[in-house]
Amino acid sequence: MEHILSILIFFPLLAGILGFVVDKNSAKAYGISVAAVEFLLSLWLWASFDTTNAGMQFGEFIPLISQFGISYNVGVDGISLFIVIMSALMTLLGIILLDESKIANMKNMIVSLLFLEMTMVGVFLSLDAIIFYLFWELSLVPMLYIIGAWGGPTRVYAAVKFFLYTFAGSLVMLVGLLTIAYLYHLEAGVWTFNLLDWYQLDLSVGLQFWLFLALFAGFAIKVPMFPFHTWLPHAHGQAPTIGSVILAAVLLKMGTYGFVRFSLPLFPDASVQMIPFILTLSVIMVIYTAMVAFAQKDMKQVIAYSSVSHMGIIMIGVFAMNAEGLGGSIFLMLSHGIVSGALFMLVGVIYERTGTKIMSEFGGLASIMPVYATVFGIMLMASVGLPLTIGFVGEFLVLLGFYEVSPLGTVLAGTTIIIGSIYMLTLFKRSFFGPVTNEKNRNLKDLNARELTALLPLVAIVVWLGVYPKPVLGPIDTSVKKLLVDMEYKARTPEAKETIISLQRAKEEK
Amino acid sequence: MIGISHYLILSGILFSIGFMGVLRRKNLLMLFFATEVMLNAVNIAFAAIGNYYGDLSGQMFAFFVIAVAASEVAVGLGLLIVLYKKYGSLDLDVIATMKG
Amino acid sequence: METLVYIALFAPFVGSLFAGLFFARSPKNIIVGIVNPALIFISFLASVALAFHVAEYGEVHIKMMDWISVGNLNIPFGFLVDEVSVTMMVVVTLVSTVVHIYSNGYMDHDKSFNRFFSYLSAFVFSMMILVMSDNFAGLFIGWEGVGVCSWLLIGFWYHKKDVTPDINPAISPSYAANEAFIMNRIADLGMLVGLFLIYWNVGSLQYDVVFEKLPHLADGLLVSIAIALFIGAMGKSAQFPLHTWLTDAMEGPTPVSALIHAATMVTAGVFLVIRANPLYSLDAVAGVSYFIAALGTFVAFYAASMALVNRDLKRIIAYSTLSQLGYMFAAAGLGAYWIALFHLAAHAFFKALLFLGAGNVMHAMDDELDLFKMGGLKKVMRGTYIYMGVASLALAGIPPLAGYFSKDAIIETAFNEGTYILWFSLVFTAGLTAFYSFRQVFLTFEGEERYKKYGFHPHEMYKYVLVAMSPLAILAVVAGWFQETFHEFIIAVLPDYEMSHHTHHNAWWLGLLVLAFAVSGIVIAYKKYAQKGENAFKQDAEVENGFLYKLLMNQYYVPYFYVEFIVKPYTVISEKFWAIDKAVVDGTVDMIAKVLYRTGDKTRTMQNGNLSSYLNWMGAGALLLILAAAVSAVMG
Amino acid sequence: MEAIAFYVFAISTVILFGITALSKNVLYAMTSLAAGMVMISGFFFLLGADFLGVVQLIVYVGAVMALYSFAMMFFDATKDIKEKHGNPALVFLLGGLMALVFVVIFSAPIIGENMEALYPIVDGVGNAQAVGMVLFTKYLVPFEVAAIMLLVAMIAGIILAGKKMDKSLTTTVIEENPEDEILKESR
Repeated sequence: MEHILSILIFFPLLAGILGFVVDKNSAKAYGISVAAVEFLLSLWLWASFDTTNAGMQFGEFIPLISQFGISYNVGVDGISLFIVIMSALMTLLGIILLDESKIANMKNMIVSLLFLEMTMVGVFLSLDAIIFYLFWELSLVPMLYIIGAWGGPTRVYAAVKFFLYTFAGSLVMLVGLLTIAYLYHLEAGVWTFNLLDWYQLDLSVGLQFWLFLALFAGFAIKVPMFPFHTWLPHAHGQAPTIGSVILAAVLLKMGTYGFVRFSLPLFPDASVQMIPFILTLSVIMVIYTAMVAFAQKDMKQVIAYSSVSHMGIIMIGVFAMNAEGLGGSIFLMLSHGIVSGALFMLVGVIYERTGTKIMSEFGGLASIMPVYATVFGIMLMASVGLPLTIGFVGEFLVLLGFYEVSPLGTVLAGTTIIIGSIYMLTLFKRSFFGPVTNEKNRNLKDLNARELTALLPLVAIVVWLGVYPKPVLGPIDTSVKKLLVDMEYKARTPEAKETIISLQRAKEEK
Repeated sequence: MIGISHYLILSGILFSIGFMGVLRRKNLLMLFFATEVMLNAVNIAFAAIGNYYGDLSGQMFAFFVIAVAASEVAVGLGLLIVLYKKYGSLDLDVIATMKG
Repeated sequence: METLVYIALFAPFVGSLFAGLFFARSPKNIIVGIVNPALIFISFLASVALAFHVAEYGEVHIKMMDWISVGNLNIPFGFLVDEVSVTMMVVVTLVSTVVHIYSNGYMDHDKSFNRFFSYLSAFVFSMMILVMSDNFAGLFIGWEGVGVCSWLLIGFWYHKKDVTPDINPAISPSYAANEAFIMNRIADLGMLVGLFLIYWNVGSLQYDVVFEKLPHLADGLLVSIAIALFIGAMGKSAQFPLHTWLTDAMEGPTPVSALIHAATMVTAGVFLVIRANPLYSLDAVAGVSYFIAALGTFVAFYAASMALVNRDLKRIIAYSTLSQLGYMFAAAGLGAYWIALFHLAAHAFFKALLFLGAGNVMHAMDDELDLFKMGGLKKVMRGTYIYMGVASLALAGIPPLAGYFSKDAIIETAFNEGTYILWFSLVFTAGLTAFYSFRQVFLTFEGEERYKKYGFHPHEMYKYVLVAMSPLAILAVVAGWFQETFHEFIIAVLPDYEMSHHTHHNAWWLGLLVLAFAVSGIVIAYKKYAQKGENAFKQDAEVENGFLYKLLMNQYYVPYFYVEFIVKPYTVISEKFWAIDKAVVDGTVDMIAKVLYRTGDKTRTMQNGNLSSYLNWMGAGALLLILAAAVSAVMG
Repeated sequence: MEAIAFYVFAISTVILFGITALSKNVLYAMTSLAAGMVMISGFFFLLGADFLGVVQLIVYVGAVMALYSFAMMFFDATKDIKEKHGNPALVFLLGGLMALVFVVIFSAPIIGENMEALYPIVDGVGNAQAVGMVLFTKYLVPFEVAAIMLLVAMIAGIILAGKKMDKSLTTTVIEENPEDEILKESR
């Protein structure tokens, strides 16, 4: 299995193309089996992954346009490994959750999802800027289609907004990437888009600043950071359940992953310089969007805004500049993917039953659908960061790591554990507690086998990784430490060297 | 002494007259007249500059401009006749069919 | 010994899973009602065994596995069983066992019987983690775990609907649950900050490492850590100003109030301060420690004053819990950690007993809590009367019951430290305590049988429940006799605290003074509330309209203040933010799109199909180009 | 001498072309255009471009004007044409502005002094001869292309104008709906 990464990327594509000829009625079964194979492949990748090796593994390199140094170049390290696995998992569970009677034209849905999976895996595995950009942009297309074809009443508006907004940002990012290649050409005399080569590039602080901003435009809109977040509630509000799940679980992570993969190692000085800026935006993101989430009437919008709020914590972790914060933030990406994905699934479940997501239509669901309420409660607790659930580990580490950078900022961002619980508990109380206010809801059925199949694995993961996160944290930690060492080595300004705490320095201090 | 500037300025003024005609004319035939004025104005400029530099290229260009103008008139008039047959008028306001 | 530790820790967890996984959806199952208490009892036995082991051989320290390990951070699941934690373990498991058995009777008719046991056992498990962990992160796990269980249990009767605060100050169980959780989270943030400070300055969260390195840290840092940790303690132990959730938490089933909101969880804050005694006894943080003592004293008085007028059976006990927590903090803040822990244990016994007694009354009175609708219940509920009377005597500090020894020691400590204001406040509060405890007891059991007017048919609790309560009653009586034994046992880990010679000298009249206050409190209560006939207690409208009465009845308007100045503004600001989000943030984005659309719309008229206007536009464009050419020629 | 000729020609061309641009009557406009063309040829003679002047006379005044006059026969030339002018001030402003810009530009001193002639005018060689030399050597291909173009234009003109010549355009009232057939079909 030398070409495991290529297989991971292109197997869904091939399967998706083949999916066109699959019989309509067996489309879902086909989708499940393909996604399952993909998921197993990703697990196989994990199994054969060398956890002590911090560098890129399973690398593949095929020159495509050699005069411009564009090549098909993929590799995986501890940072991307688990995001890939999570993408495969969430796609699989999302497909399992699809209700054949509710989704018109299931075949198209399956094909779109498989294409989407290809692009997602591609983004996280590619080590060539052009290939990365290619997958990055391609991922918009299936999502646009999913929202536009199966969405709610104003789906076209939401889909177009999602597409144009993120597309506009990534164009700026493309300019930034091309500029880096040009600068590399100036310096080294050869064209290359190989990320690992770029890491060697020594840029002046001023250039770093502007290039950081260019890439920021692309990544920040994807994350989405305040004030670029407004496409998200629309997209989530209109997207079908599966769209929201993938969007929240994986697509948003592309932004933060971009920061980790590109911004940090390429522009260490600018990254350190930008900490106050990022911190301000992130704190606003955390507090402001959490309060907006509290004001929502629609269950799904609460979770959409909570996503933004949590992404703020992830952003803070990315810029913590130490292994604790950065590792925690990557772990939080996974946990947020799983938890918010599960929450969107849960909202989808109730929406399928009642046709509404407005909280005031519910009330007292806990007594009608106890299992549903239990699963929702577990995910809620994971979302507010209860210890021994997956949500705590990342959040704790991020806040812990960032405390070294800015105590005040950490306290402000730490309010997430308060206001996060405010909107989540309010949501839970409004929908699940109290007497049954809506007579229509009295005969709602509890989770059925299909839904349980999709949700129980997530519950298991939430608990497992909350109690024993080591198998995941270990490889992340190894790669993160290497990243920090590289960053510190590359940093030019003394203050950047001061802020970036690589393990080496920590050891020296001891 | 009449220098090149005189010719060029005259050419510019004539061109502007033609330009003005193009702007204000609504009748297609009159528009053609205006364009002829502009073409001639340019021809003067070509000839004048050619003379100034002692170069034949200016005259050559003017020559070809005349040739083009001639063919333009031939085809253009043919088109005008067709249009007139169709609409009974050559007024641009009348024959405009596309509504923005 | 490891096995014993694991048995003590995981038996409740097994119970929780047992009840939760296998019986969650089935109706009441008596197997759950037997197995769960049995498992907790096993845990209790293991704890007792461990206590003997610890007394004999010293602490047991084991590491189960790594939990989080990133960068330099390494947090294991490690468990430390020493004198302090084993004391807590015994107290927790003992009270839990009784409460579990009691719940069999109390929750008899509840359709969510199994769920209740699942939650209750989960709580015990979390509490065990809290007390047994060998590091701050593990403590935090338990800390949050008990928070969640408390949330689940306060909101156990989630199906009740929200009512206005005039009818029920807690609004609804689910509302009270959320309030408790959120308020605790505020404090948890402080605690987290404390953990971060410790980690970045010490490099570890293990108790032993931290306490060893603490003295080498800068003073300012130590103060910050002490404050941050105490903020955490304030939330869990419901100290002012984070106290309002505790009384609202009485919405939960009474066994829950007994276990969580009296005996165990709320003492976690005290436990934290005791656990972190190497920090709080440093000279650098003397100011913080004194603040803790002062705040404790203030809360003791403050809560007692509110208990004076309240009519709600459970709320009065809740206030008294608050008040007693204040006593514990006063002791801990003054450096008498072992006394604080002793009072914690003694208090757990008699307060749980008091609550369970109240539960019996509720059970008898169809969940009626208004004291003014009771009275004269002693005829039908003799057993409960005795229990509650004993518990109240203990609470009031009447010798030779438990409360006398523990509370007296605290008051003596205050005297010994020369903090006479605190001392007098505590003495006075002791008088108030005696008064309100017996006001409650007398209003319930003595005097006119007012309940008849309201058509209640009270009946005594099941026999086995009363029997099950007896260990608590016995301990409420005898616990104080073991003060010296406990002292010797505990000073192995906690700093010893001895009264000075001067205090010893004055001990006899100090004790008498406290006793005098307590007895007079009881006597007044008897005079006022226990009479029959023409002296019988009547509501006095004049008193009830008085300023003081209203102030106390409305909890000094603190909840009102929170609602008006925090909850409502938060809601309003949230709504405003949402409006801003739609109008401004999203509006800007849409504006860009709209500008583009409008520009297209407006310029569309250019494409009107009229050649003449095209020519005009072209002419204008040509002119612009020529101008540009001219300008560039001039410029360049 | 040259100056007098220049100013005479200049003033007359400006006036004549002005009439062309502003007159309401097609006939006047065309006549003044033809006269203006003649005057233009005067400039060519003044500039020593004899051949071009002759071509101007023959092609413009002769051929093109003849074409226009023939074409005019199809239309009603005697009537004054009515044109709606949306914004005459703007038109004059634009035209005036353009004239101004040109005047300013062209009255500026010329910088390209050191430009070298590609096809210098050799003294002693007649203009027509010189033109012929260049035209049939360097510009042979464009010349032939121009010839073909003229041929094409001629054919096109005949075809376009010659269809349905039997129908009078001016005297009969058009009964058909004056809308494009194609447009109709496409609806």
